[in-house]
Amino acid sequence: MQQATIKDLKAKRRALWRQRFMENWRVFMHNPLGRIGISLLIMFGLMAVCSYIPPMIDPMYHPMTGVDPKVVSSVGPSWQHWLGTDFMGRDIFSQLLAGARVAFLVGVSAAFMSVVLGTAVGMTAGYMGRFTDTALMRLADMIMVLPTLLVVLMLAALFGQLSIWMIVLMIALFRWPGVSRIIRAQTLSLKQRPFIDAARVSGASHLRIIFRHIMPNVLPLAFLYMTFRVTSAIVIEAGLAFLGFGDPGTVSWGMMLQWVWKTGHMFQAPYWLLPPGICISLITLSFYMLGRAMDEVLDPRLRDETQAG
Amino acid sequence: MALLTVENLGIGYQTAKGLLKAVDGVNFTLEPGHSLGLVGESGCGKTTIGMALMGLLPPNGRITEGRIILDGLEISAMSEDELRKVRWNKVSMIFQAAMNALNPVKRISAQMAEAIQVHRPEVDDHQAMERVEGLFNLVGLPLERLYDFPHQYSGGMKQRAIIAMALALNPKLVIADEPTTALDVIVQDQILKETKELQRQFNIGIIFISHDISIVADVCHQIGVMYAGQLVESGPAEEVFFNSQHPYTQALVRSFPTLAGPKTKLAPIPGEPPNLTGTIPGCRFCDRCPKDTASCKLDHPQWRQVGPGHHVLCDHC
Amino acid sequence: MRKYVLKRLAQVMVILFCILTILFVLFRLAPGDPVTRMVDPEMTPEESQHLIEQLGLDKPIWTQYLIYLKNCSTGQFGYSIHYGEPVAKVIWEKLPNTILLFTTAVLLSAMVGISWGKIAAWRKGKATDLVLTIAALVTHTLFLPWLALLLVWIFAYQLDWFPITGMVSDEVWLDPTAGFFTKAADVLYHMVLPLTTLFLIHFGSYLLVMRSSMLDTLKEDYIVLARAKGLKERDIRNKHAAPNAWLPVVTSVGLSLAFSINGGALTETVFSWPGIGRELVFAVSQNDYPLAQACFMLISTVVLMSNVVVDVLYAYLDPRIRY
Amino acid sequence: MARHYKFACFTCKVVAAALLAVVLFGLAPASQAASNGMLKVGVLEEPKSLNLWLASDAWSNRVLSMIYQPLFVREPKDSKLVPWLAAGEPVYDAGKMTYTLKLRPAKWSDGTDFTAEDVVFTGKIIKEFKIPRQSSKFSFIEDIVAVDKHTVRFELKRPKAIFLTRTLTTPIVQKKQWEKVVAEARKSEKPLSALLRQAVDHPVGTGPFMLAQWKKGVFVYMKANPYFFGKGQVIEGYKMGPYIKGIIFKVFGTADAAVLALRKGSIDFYWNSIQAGYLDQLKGDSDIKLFVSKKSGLYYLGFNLRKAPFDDMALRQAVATIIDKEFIIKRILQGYGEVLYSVIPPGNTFYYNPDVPKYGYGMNHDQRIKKAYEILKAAGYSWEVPPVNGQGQVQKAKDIRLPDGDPMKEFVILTPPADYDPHRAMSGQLIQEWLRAMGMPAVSRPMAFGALIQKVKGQHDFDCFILGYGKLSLDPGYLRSFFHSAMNKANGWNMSGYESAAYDALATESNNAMDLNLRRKMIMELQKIVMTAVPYIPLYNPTIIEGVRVDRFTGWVQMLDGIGNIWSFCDIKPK
Amino acid sequence: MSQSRENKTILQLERVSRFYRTRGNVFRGGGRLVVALNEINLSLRAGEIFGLVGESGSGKTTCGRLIVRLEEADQGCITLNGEDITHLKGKKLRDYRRQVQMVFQDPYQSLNPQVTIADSVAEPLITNKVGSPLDHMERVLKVLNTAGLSPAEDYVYRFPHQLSGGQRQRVAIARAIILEPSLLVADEPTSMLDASYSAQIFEILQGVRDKMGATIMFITHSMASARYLCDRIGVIYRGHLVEQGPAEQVINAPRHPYTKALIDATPKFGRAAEVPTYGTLLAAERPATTSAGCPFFRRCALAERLLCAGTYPPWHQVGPGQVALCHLLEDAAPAVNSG
Repeated sequence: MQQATIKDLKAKRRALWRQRFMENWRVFMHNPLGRIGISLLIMFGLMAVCSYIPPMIDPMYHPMTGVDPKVVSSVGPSWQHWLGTDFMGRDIFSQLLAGARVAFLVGVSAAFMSVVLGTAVGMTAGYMGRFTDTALMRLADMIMVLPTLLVVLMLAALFGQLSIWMIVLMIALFRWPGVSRIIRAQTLSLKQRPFIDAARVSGASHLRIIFRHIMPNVLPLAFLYMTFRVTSAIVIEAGLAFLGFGDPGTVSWGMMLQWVWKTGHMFQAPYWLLPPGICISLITLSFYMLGRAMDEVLDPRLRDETQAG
Repeated sequence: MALLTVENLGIGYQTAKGLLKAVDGVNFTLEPGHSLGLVGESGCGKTTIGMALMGLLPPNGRITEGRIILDGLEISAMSEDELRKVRWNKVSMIFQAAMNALNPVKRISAQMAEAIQVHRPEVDDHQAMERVEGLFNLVGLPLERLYDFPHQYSGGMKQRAIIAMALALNPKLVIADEPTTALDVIVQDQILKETKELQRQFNIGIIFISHDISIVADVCHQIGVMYAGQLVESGPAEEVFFNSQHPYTQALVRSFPTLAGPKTKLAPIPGEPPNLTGTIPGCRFCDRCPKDTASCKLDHPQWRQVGPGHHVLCDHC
Repeated sequence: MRKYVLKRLAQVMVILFCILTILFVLFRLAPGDPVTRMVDPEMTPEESQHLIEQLGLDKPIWTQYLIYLKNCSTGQFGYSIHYGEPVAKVIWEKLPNTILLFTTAVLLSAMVGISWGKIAAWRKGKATDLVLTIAALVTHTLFLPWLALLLVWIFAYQLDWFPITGMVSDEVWLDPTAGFFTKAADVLYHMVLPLTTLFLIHFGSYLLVMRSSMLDTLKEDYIVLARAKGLKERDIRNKHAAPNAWLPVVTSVGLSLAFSINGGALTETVFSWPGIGRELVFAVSQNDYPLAQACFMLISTVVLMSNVVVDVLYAYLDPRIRY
Repeated sequence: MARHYKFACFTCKVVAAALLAVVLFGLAPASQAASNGMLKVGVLEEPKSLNLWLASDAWSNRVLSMIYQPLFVREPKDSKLVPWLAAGEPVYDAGKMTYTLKLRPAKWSDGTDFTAEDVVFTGKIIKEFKIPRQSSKFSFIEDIVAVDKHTVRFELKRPKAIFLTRTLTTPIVQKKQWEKVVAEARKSEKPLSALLRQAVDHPVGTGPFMLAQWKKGVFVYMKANPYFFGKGQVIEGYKMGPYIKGIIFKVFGTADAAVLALRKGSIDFYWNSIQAGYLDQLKGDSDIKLFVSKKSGLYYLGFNLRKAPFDDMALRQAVATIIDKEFIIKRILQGYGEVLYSVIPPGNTFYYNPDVPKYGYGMNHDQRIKKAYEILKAAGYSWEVPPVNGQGQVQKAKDIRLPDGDPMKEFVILTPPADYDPHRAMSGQLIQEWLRAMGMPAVSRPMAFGALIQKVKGQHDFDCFILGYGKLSLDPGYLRSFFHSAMNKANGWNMSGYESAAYDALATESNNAMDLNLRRKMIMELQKIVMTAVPYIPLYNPTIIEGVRVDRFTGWVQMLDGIGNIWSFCDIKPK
Repeated sequence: MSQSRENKTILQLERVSRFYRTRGNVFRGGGRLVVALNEINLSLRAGEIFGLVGESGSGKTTCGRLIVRLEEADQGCITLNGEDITHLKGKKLRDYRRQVQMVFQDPYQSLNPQVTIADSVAEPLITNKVGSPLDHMERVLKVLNTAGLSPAEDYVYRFPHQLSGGQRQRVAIARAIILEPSLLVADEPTSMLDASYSAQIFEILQGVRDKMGATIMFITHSMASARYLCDRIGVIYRGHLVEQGPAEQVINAPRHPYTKALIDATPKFGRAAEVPTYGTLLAAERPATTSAGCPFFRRCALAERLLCAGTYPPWHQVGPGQVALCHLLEDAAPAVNSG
């Protein structure tokens, strides 16, 4: 074949993927939820990036160790402290920024881990079937009935304060069964689909079928579930910190709420009570919206609605 | 007076890519007790017409032009409330996918009785059940299966139940939308025979929608061939088959294998139907037409009469 | 059916046994025992040792495990180290409170969520749908303890409509003239805020699940048939769409129960509602093994059993499903 | 199917309607009549048990101290011991080593007489069952004899200072109530655990109040005890009541709710130290009066003397110099606390030694660093970048090296987690920063309490830790426990591993000294020794801030550890 | 056409049976054994198109899946060119599959929606390690052209959902023939398509046979399609092969009552008068007496109770190359209403 044709085909291939992406992006952005979600996430992302700035300006803005030498108790917003200070004179705004960083760290890494684990388990169980399936799914059932927050809380209390990475790991370890159930169901239904038979007839090995045929079909779903897992990971971490079992060396929004609650400032310091709660709620909301908008991208049924019936 | 008159009917769907003209300028009439078969590929607008006759277009679809007059009532201008009274009472429908058209969590008899009681509030439960039993007998369903759930029926039984349901209120017109697509040959044959028999018995007008020309040919008095939203040829069944004029009809007839007659070479229709979004100048079939000329691409073809009651939308036949 | 139920129950037993064992191992692996944490300079090492022996914490791990299994199988779960009372007794005192709050909240939010989800799906794309969906999304993603604190701040503190925390007021319970209804009313009065919190958090998820399930159902052919039959829109919605749509919701209620319990524990903690969730948090922080284990087992059992119940219920409700 | 759905909908609607009705009904104001003349006390947690022998926690003590009474109590002014159930000072027979004690005529709350038998019984079961926290107070007692109905004689094996301060302050239980229980417990395989597991639903005591009703998780209602021995009598100048009908302990899960309840008037007294954050609001409220009281508390940084680097006294002294205790108090305690320089808090006026080495006293940050630098340099430490440069200016130090030239390995300051005690957790953070300024690789790590204790007390596997005692006994007997080499063992109280023969001898002697003044001298000396070697750096002692409403009751009695004491409850009167 | 080719048998099925066990039912207890195929004997000659006709559930799809080894036979053996392939495994199985390919019924489901047309079609090349990637593209384009998708360059980089049903089925055929197999199993390739597309598919299949010399097993429920496409026809009823013979013969002179019933039921397309009707099917099924009898007994209008219900019918040679499984062939009623 001539080089030109090959080049042409390569260009076509690229165009195909670009078109596919643009199409999805268009559907995604067409959804108001998707637009709101993305803009909120960009805002939180900026906050997380900006969290490195305050300690550089002045050590007194360090979210954990910095204190304003002139302030000895919680004061309201001022020019120097945009959101006021906490009970020992630390800047609430820089804590809020640092909280965004922790939320992303916890949310994304825990979700990623649990989704990878869940997808692997789900695909294995669904594809292998029989005993493997039963064993893995019973395990999933078992973990599924455990209320994650309480389990992690118990572990935190038993094994000493958990570091933030341990918390992330724990959340990941206890949040995979939901994903794996969905992925398993999807794998089972994919396994019945004739294109898998077609691949087998073409001589594809099991590995090839799993990675080449099943995985591309479950990955979007796994990705979708990741956004939902992000929200649950953030909420669990925040809940843990709120109950006082978080990583004490980390400033998370849940930790801020714990401080305002435990030091008894909730009735007198709305400038301290409101921001972390709003942030937790908004970041969960934005990931949730992202997920729902993505759901629409992934679900052709929803997409076709606007087209001829 | 004609049972049903469809005048210059146009139906559009609002889509993300603009208005999709699913049906464009369709005219036909149906006499009481007659049957009309609408044939065409999927997406040619035949189901849309069926839904429009029931006043059941999806939310993004609307009648853009023309009128539908059923038994002296203008369906196309009715409010939802008026339509509700007409539906099933005057015009009922046999659905394409019988397995999905029955509510899976309600008993068959209840679903049939419901159709009766909605329109005849004076009928009490007992009378309704009597009527349902009568219908079961009519379509040859065993009475002991009266209280089953849909999933306990076989495909043919479900289709029969749907037919029985369609006849529940003695409508003047029944729209049968691909009633046998998912069925086996033998069951399909039985259902078709029964449909024909019931039509004769109750003098019902039937609009029979199918992509399978061989089925329509067996059942209907008249045939309308649809292509890309337009009716391209219509007339008595025999005429349309043995004396088809439109190139599309000809191709369609030739592309079907039959048991009877000489074993001729099939002639596949090349290409794909056009995209209906936006305006299409000229004849819609010209891309696939063997007789296509330069003018076909530019000018809209005109309706011509080619035989008794036999019309065709083509400038070259 | 009976065979299926029995099989599921057997599975539940096996899972419970596993959880039981894992709990035991975890609590034994953890550093520090309940006696060590009694840091009272008046307590001498000899006394600690004596106490450890008396509590049976010095026995070989297998013996402890067997005793533990025996205690669990009798449903007694041994003695709480903190309260010095049988664990079963401690739990029975708190359980009704949790059941009252949690069940009411789940039922209420499921009811409202399902009926509003039905309406939202029915009016898809209209203002009603938009308002309901956004309300559901927002309340569903609110951070629970924060919402609870906020409600306390606004309704108990600023407006002073409701008590701040607790479950009953002593005034009522010490009043000899107060009858049953007065007392019940008092409890419900205290329940308003925690109930609102749980309700706000939960109804959104039910609404969203019901809405999408309903939207799926509305695409089915039998809905078109119902419409073709000339049924009133209201009847189509209530008699044809809703009964099919709420089936998957039933399952999702069962599956989300474990996650709801997290919220239950947080709510109980913030509102000082004397229930199992709060007790568990407390027992965990006190290293009170037997109590924490029992609370945990109880929660797991409840979740497992409600999943079985939901599955059986599903099979019972949906004529298509037969095991 | 639709039927099920309809039924479910219907059920839900009925439930909702019922709920709504009852809620509206419940909004009607509750009756206030029943609670007139009752003192309402807010507490954070409910008592864990009413079994005196199990209940060691502060919240149980608040209730039980109203019921079970000791022979002697501390009076409010100078915290001296005064006879309570005892009729007078004990009479000591040095030859036989016996103490003879007369008892007051008193009655138990069930109306039976309080007799010497009860005292004997209490002492004996403590000895027999080795009841935790109590048995050490009786281990040196040979026998307790009821001489007559109102006279009891303690026969000691050897002299022991804590006899007067601790043994005689043990609460006395009723023989009648406990006899059966004890007999049963004896029979069981594990007598102590059987005894501790005994549910005591109606404790019978001699105190001013008796239990009337306990609604778990909600409130504890105590009625005035009509048989209270002190009623109408004058003890230490206080005319005893109680003048109130009863006390209701209301359980609030969180401090903010309790403080709010105080402000709204639903409690009269919040029996817990109020955090500084609330004070601004409370100060502005004319119905509320705040009492700021000293406390017998000790919060300290402890070292592990068993291993490097803190086996070096110079290093410990340098650390003590660097730590700015004033800063901790100002910031973390927000001014409500006092700086500690000795292991005995100043509130314990009799034993407190104000004349111990005060490291870094009165210095500012730079001075502290310079001083610490001097100490360390003298001891042979070196730096990559020293904290003080050639010009004598303070700079950020880097990489301290031990006298043998090895770099100092990273060490961990263990603290309880922030939820347990934010003050200690944050102090750890501050200290970490200060030490890092000296180039020391310090890491502050909060750790769950159980794990922390296990590491520090059980395994001795740590570098430094911050712990504290909120309610340290006024008897300084703990000095021996904390630093005697005999206690340097797993689960022993000498967590630092401090060992000094001189100290051991003096501490033991002081604990056996029956002469108060002599003992005081020895205790002073002991403090000096400890503070020179600094195994512990005492940090701070918080003050107790308590709030009461002034609109219903007056007559609170303030003493060490606040106004929540038996004198207050016997003395307050309704307005 | 079959006469023009050598009459070598390429594929042989000998007494092949396949059972399914229904899943246990909580209400009724354990699973039942359902016979999908009952001792099928079949042989395909090289280069012919063999039509397997039957209703859904008759076992015709199972038969196809057994041949390509998507399922395993419970009994009997299948040979390809004399080699027993019933229990092949591993590399031998893969080698076997280079010779035997399948086209599936539903083109909407038989292409992976996440894989481009090029990759789908090239998959057999990749899995069998044939040629270089550059070579692959060339062959893909060529085979797509063969399957009637031209210009092929326009189709290779698309996803299945961007194609119409007919185009997808052509892609599926292209994938099946890219390895130039000697046997192609086409499982109702037109039943999911609009009737107007079938002719295209038939044309391609014929082309595959004519140009590549492949043998095709064409599975269908439509007698008309079989008549048009096939050299020989086998009629299968509930797992039993009941009649087999040259296509024209079976359709013009069916001998088994079931074959006749199928022909009765096929729409006659406006030419009803030209085709005889046989009326061999009962209106309602009769209750079964024993399980040993003729499989068609319950629906056969002609059946003799004693004979047909009691014994399994023998094969009868009823014409040149035509056999039928029926007791009543000697005295079969003559066709009624023959025109």
